[in-house]
This record gives sequence, C-alpha cells and structure tokens, in this order.
Amino acid sequence: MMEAGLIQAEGVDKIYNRGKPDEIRALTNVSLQIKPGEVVVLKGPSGSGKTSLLSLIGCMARPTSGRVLVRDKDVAKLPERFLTQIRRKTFGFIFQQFNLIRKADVLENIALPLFPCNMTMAETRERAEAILDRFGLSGKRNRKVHRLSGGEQQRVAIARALINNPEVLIADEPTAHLDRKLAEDLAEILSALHRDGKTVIIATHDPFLYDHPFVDRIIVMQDGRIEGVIPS
Amino acid sequence: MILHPGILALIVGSVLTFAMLLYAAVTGLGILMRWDLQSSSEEQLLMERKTSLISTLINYAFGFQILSLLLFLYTADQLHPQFVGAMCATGTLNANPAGWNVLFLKIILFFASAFWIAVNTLDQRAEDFPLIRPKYTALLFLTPLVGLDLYFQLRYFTGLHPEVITSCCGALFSERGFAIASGLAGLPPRPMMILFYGVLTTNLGITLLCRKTSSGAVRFLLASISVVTFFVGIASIVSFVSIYIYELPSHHCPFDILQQGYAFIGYPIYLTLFGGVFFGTLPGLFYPMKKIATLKELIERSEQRWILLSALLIGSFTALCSWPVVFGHFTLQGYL
Amino acid sequence: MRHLKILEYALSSLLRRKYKNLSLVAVYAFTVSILASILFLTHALKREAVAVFSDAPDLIVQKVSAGRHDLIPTGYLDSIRTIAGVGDVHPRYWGYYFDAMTQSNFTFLGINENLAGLELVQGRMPAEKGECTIGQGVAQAQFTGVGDQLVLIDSRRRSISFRIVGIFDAASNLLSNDLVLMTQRGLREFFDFPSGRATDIVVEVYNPDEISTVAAKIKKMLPDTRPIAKAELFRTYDSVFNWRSGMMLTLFSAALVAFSILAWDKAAGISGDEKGEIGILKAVGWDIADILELKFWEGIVISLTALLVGLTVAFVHVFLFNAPLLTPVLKGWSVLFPTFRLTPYIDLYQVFVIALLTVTPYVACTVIPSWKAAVTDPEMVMRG
Amino acid sequence: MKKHRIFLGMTLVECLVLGLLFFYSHTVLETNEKKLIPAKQKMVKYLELTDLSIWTEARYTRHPSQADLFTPFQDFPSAFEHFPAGSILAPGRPADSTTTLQIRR
Repeated sequence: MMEAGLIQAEGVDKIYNRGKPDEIRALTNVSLQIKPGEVVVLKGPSGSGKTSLLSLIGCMARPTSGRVLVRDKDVAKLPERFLTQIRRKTFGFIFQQFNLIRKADVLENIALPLFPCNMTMAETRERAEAILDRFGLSGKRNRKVHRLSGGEQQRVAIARALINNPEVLIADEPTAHLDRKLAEDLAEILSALHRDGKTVIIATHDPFLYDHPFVDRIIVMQDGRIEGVIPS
Repeated sequence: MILHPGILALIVGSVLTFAMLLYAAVTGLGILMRWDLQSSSEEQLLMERKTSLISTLINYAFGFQILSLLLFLYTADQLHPQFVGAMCATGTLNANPAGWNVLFLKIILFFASAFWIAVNTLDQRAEDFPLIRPKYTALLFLTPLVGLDLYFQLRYFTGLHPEVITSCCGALFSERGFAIASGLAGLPPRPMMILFYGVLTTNLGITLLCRKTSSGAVRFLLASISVVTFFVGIASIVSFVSIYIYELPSHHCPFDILQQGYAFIGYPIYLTLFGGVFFGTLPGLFYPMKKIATLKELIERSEQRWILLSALLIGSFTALCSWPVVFGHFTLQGYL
Repeated sequence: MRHLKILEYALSSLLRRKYKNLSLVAVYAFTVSILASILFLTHALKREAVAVFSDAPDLIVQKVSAGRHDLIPTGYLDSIRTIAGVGDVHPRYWGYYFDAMTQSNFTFLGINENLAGLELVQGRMPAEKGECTIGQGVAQAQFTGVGDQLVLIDSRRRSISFRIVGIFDAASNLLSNDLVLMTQRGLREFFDFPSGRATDIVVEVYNPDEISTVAAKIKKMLPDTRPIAKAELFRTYDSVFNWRSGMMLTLFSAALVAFSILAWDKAAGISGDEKGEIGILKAVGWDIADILELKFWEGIVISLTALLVGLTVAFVHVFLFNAPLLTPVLKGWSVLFPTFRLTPYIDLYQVFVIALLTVTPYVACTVIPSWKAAVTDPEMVMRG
Repeated sequence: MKKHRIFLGMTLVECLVLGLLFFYSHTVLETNEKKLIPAKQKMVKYLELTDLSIWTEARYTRHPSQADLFTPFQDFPSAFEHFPAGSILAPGRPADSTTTLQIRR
C-alpha cells in the first residue's frame, strides 16, 4: 500500500437539503490527498466549505457524490455505525466551540470517547489520568468543566481528542475563541503532535496558524472549491 | 371477562408490543420500497438510522414476549379455582378454545422473534446490509402474528366465563380424552422413553458431526432433528417426565412443573429445550446465506458457537429430564 | 465492560439533572406503590379466605321462594339424609339485625348449647338463652365488655337484654367482627322463627369429589332449594378479590396513564442541553446503538429504583400499617369495619405482575423519543 | 467513576430490604399458619361460617357467597348502591347454575 493513501477525496460534492428550497451547495468536485504525518491547513473565508470538507474527511457525514477513502477504504457508502467505528479509531476532533459537557467533570469529559469502547473501567481511568497528567490537569480532575477557565477548557478539549491515540487530528477553527497566549500554547501542542508523527488537519482563517512553521501544506478554499495548494 | 391483574398486565403489554411492531412494520414497508444503498440522500440516511430503532423495538417486543409467555401460563394457573373442574392451567386453557391458540402463538412468536433477532444481529455486523429485504419482509409477517396473539388473548380473556364447567386436567390428560394433548399422555411411557433417548442421542451425534464437517446437508439434518427434538421433548414431558416429577402415575400436566412445589424445575427444563432447539436450527437456517460474501465469514464464526450451545443445552435438557427418572423414588413398575 | 461504562455514564447523566429525575422517580414509585398496595391487600385477603375456610361446610342448602332466599323447612333434613354419601345434616339458624342506635348491622348466629370454647375468645360461649358472645366490632360499637348487658330490640319491639359472656379476639376480626353469638333457642325466640323452619341447612359429604353430585341430587329432589358447594365459596372469594383488585387497578390505571404521559413528555421534550450533549457524544464516537443503550440504562435505573422503592413502600403500607390509605376505599358504607392485621401473603407472581404493569408502559414511552435523540446528526456539532 | 458500583450496591441493598421484608412475611406466615390459622379454621368449622366480615352494610356484601344475583335489589325497592363495596363487588353468581349445567350434562 502506498503511503499516499491515508485520506483521499475524489470528486466530492456535498449538497445540503437537496431538492428543497433551502438547498445549499457546500462542496463542488473536491479532490485531495493527505499523507500520513502531514500538517495540512484548509484556508478560506467562512462559508467556503472548510467545515463541510472536514466533516467528510472525519467520517462525520457522507458525500452527496464522489468518493472518500480512509486508508483505501471507501467510507462514502458505509453504514453509519461503521463510520462511527472508523471515526473513533482514526480521528480526534477539536471543535470550534469546545463542545464539552458542561456540568460533567473533567475526567468524564476526557474519557467520553472511551465509554463505548471495549476496555475495562480501570483501563479507561488509567488512560484518562495519563492524558490529564500530560496536559497538567491532574489537580482539576473532579472540577466541573463550566467552572474552568477558557484555556483549561481548551486543554480538556484537546486531551479528549487525543485520548484514543488517533492517527489524525482534525481541528476546526481552533483559535477562534482564544487569545494570543492560548493560541501559542495550542500551536505548541500541535507542533509537538506533528513531531510525534501525527497527521493534523486544521481549518482556519487565522494567519497565526497557517503561517506557522509546522504547516506542511495550505489548501486554499473558495465557494466550495479548492482554489489552490501552497506547499510551504 | 375476568378483571384479573395478570390479565390486565398481559393485555396492556400486548397492546404496547403490537403498537411498537406496527410502527416497525410501517417503517419496514418504507424501507422495502425505497431502500437504495447507493443513494446518499437524506431519506436513505434516515432509513438506515431507523433500522437501529427497529432493532431496539423488536428487542423490547421479544423481551416482552418471553415474559408474557410465562405470565400467561402463570395467570392461567392462578385462575384455575374459578373454573369448576379445572385443577391447573390446563383446565383454564380449556375453558375457552382460544386459550390453546394463544399458547401456541406465543411459542411460535418466541421462536420467530428469536430468529429475527439472530438474522438482524448478523445483518448489522455486515457492512452492506445484505439481509435488509428478507429481514423486513419477515417483519411484515411477524407483525400480524403479534396482532393475532393480541386478538386471541382478548378473545380468550373476554370469553372466559367462570361458570362454564371445564374438563379438568385429569380428564384431559388421561387416556380417555380426545384432544391432542390427551393423545400425548396416551403415548405409553416405555416406548416414549425409548423414542426420547433415541432422538436425543441422534441429535447430539449430529451436533458433534457438525463441529467436524462444514457440509450443508449435516446442518440441515441438525435443523430437522432439532425440530423433531422439540416435539418429542414436549411429548416426553407430558408422557413420562411429568409423572416422574409429580410421582403420580396419572398426573401429566406440563405446566405444574413450573410451580414452586416442584422447585421451579420446569424453567430449566423448558429453557434448555427451547434454547437447544433454537441454536440447533440456526446453522441450517443460515447455511444458504453463506452465499453472500460479506456474511460468509461472520456465519462461519458464529456457527461454531451455536453448535456448541445447542449441544450443551440439549445435553442439560437430557440430564434434567433423566434425573427424576434415574434418581427419583418413583417407579413406573406396576403401572405399565 | 462496555455496558458497565455506559451504565456509569447514564448514572452521571441522570445525576446532572437530579431534581428532574428524582421527582420522576418519586412519582413513579408512588404509582407503583399504589398498584402494589392494591394487589398485596387483595391477594392477602384472598389467601386468608382460602386458608380459613378450608373447614367451611361442604354444602349449604338454602330455600328460594319467589327468587328470594327464604327460611327452609326442617322437614327437608330427612329428605337430604336419604341421599347416599351424605354424613351429618343439620339446620343453621342465623340472621341480620340492624342496630338503630349505632346505625350498624350485626350478624346473629345461633349455636348449640354445649359448644366447647374456642381459642380466639376471651370468656366462653353462650350456654343458655340469655347469654351471648360478641365480636370486637360489636363490643366497640356498644362500648361493652364481658359481664355487661347487650340490650337488643326484638321483632315485637320488646327490648331484651343478653349477658355478654365472651368477646372474640381482635385476631379473628376478619371473621367475627360483627358477630353476635347466642344459643339456637335464644336466637329463634328473639327473631320469632316459625316452628319447623331454619335459615338454611348444612350438609356434610363424605367424599369431597361427590359434593357436586350430591348437590345435583338435592336440587333434583327439592327443586325449590339452592345448594352452595364449598368450591363455590372459594370461587366467589377468588373472583370478588380479583374483580376488586382489577377494578381498582383499572381506576388507578388513570394514574399509570398520567405517569406514562409524564414519562413520554420527559423523554420527548429533551432540552436543548441534552440534545447538545447527545450531539457531542455522537461526534466523539458514540454510535446510535450506544446512545440507545445509554437511554435504556437511564430507563432501567429509573424504573428499577422506582419499582423497588414502590414495592417496599407498598409492603410497609399494607402489612405494617394495615393499609390506611386503601381502607376508605374498601370500607365503603360499612359502619363496622374490622381492624384486621393481614397475614402477609406474597408470591413472586404479584411482584412479576406489578413489574410488568409499571415497567412496560415506561419503556414503551421512552423508546421512540430516545431514538429521536439518538439520530442527531454528529455534523451538527461541527457547525455549532 | 464508581457511580455504577454505588448504584449496583444500592439496588442490591434495596433488593435485600425487600427480601428481608418478604422473609419477615414468611416468618409471620409460618407462625400464623401454626397458630392463628388453625384457630380460625376451628372457628369456621364450629360456627359454620361462610364469609369474611368485611362489609356489613348489606346482605350481599356481608355474605357474598350466600347471596344470589337478585340480592342487591331485594334490600329496598329503590335501594342505594352500597358504594364502593357494592359497585366493585362482583355479585355472587347463582350457585345453582353449575348444578343445573351438570344435570343437563
């Protein structure tokens, strides 16, 4: 198997509410390829289709037409539960909003992706604790998430994305709600992941991120199409 | 109609189950008509998601079916003092012809829903919904059965007039009777025992053979002998197992063994028989589906488990039935 | 393992909305306890009747005249004695008495003069005409005790006083509450029975299997009579209490329906908060099946807790406190109502029926709404 | 992450409490069956009683097994229903219906 085939999109269209008055054409004939270990930035103004493309790549949604291949497996036609399985094994997500469960505590939030997995409670806990340590959150493990500061919430969200030890990290506008200091922290974490050989896909229009040295490639998007690729 | 709490529970539960299955069937009809795995329309996506709802609904319905089979027998048993001459559940069932229909339907539903769930489980583990059409076609047949069950239950319970004299189970299961059930008791114990052990040994033998070969014929044979085992098993319980348990030469009632007085021995006996027969028929039933590429491996993996389970359950059934025959104080000598 | 973890998550998700869920469990447990109280109470009464009446008369022969129960000629005794398989045959003398002062009904029963004392009586049995033994209810209504006089008005408006020689124990209230026992002679004089008549006739039948045959023979020989077999007595009690509990269950099923609506509403009206949560779960890799399992566990936790609590409450209510909330319903217009301590007869069947009656509607009410929540599009979370 | 243990533990405790109550009922039952029930049976036997004395307001509620279908209307021409006992008490079935049936047979 070629290295090239980690994630591949071929002529992907995505249309929301097809056949209805509020039909939206989000992506048109998008093709791209992402190699393992690469850091790719999707750049473009809001509404250019970045998020739609991320959800297709991340197996959150299925394309209207075209193919999406994850490790040479066509995921476009898989039933939802298989998509979920692939998503759980392969991807970690950092959302624009942190998407934490507000009233639950830190430990629970971090362990969220592990609940439906087949491992013991102790093992789940162990893994959550390890990742808590790594992000310096051990002291706050029983704190409710909505009582944490923005930066801490950000770290909880990242820790949750990494707990399954995913190959690919997908981040959608990760710096949108962060100040400069926290954005730098995030960039630090992302470049560390890059050094560990993880694939990172970021959608952003924040110059601080896409001009950052760890970025391998910038894909420029406009109106649901890929306008150009800038290898940096 | 007798306003009995058990009857209320049965009817409430059956109405709810029927409503659930009706919903499932309507959805299933939509799936049968518009299913297109190649399409990525939102409608198709919704249908795919609905399949998981239907699985849940049927799991619940099946769970209730098992409980309602027990509850039905229990209630029939509790009601027997209301009927002149009725000495156990048999008498209550005789009080209205619909009673036996309900019992048979509930047994059929037990197996039918178990099969549906087996098919569904397998189908859900394959990536391309290979069995979606047969599955939902079967659902269209399962739903009317549940409706029929509800109908017969209502007919049975509304038609129960406590004044009517029923033939008591002594009369029904004695040699003089003419119903099917009395025919079972009429089967003489000695030949029945020979038949019973013969069939069970054959069954276990074929099961072992199944573990060795992957031939389809052996699997069909196992399925057929399992069905035979079911009827021979029930007939033997009526014919001789019951009298060894009750230690009375004329008491053939197949329901009394479910009672506390006999240490609930009926539950393991029926459970092992039903379970063993069910798992015994699965390999034969699924054999034709091995043609489907995505299912072949799944079936082959599950098959070994089914065969093992069937052997274990049938083995336990034999042991449970033989226990009172071999170790009980009661002997049939002099009655034969 | 997976199931335990989803249970764990279900619990913390329930705890996050603890007031809402606690109130749900409370209402649910209340419904269960009402239904269970009814079943426990009626079942215990039924079993008590079956246990206590095992030695009731085999056959009672009443005379029916113009469709009404009438006094029976004692001449019938000899006709009945001629039937094969019949043992002792003797008349019973009893009747009702309305006590205007306390506005209550008593049951008068005439007994043989030389009846031995019973265990559940303080004092002794009436041995001569002017004596009586009374039930607790009568004693309380009249504020009397052993040694006092019981003054009654007979059919000629004469007041006649009886000396109370014994009072039944409270333990036998369910049988004896309204009884006034006097000698047969005393009773016949009091009610002014026509000579040669009795209230009804008790027939002993040697072989219990022959009771219905004997009954048929009596009916054929004396067409104006109505034989009542012991089995019919049991059947009456069985159906009275089944009917009664069934009726009450039907009445209280309104509560069950109301509760189901509450459950449906609770499950269907999922708040934006919960919806968001489910979206997050789906986004981080929970499948529809996992979320349905989560909802299933939530349902199990709520219904199991409510069921167990409800059953316990019902048990305490019925058997430790003698069902104070249900007695008004049972009691009705009876002025004399026995304060009885029920023997706690319970079998698994009762529990099974209660569980099915209460859990099934709840599960049914939550399944479709929870599925609706489970199919939330994970992509929704990406878009915020 | 111990909530499931607490829950399972609590459920077990609840089951235990219920079990103890049932066990208690069993012991009460035993003592009653040894002492009270035989005494009551004896009472029924000697006094030849046929009914429980729960509702004393009318003949058909005081002696359900001795009354017939007409009894409710015999007490008084425009008799009140003896609510609730009368309304939720299935009237005694005519006892001779069974015997006549048997004669017919």
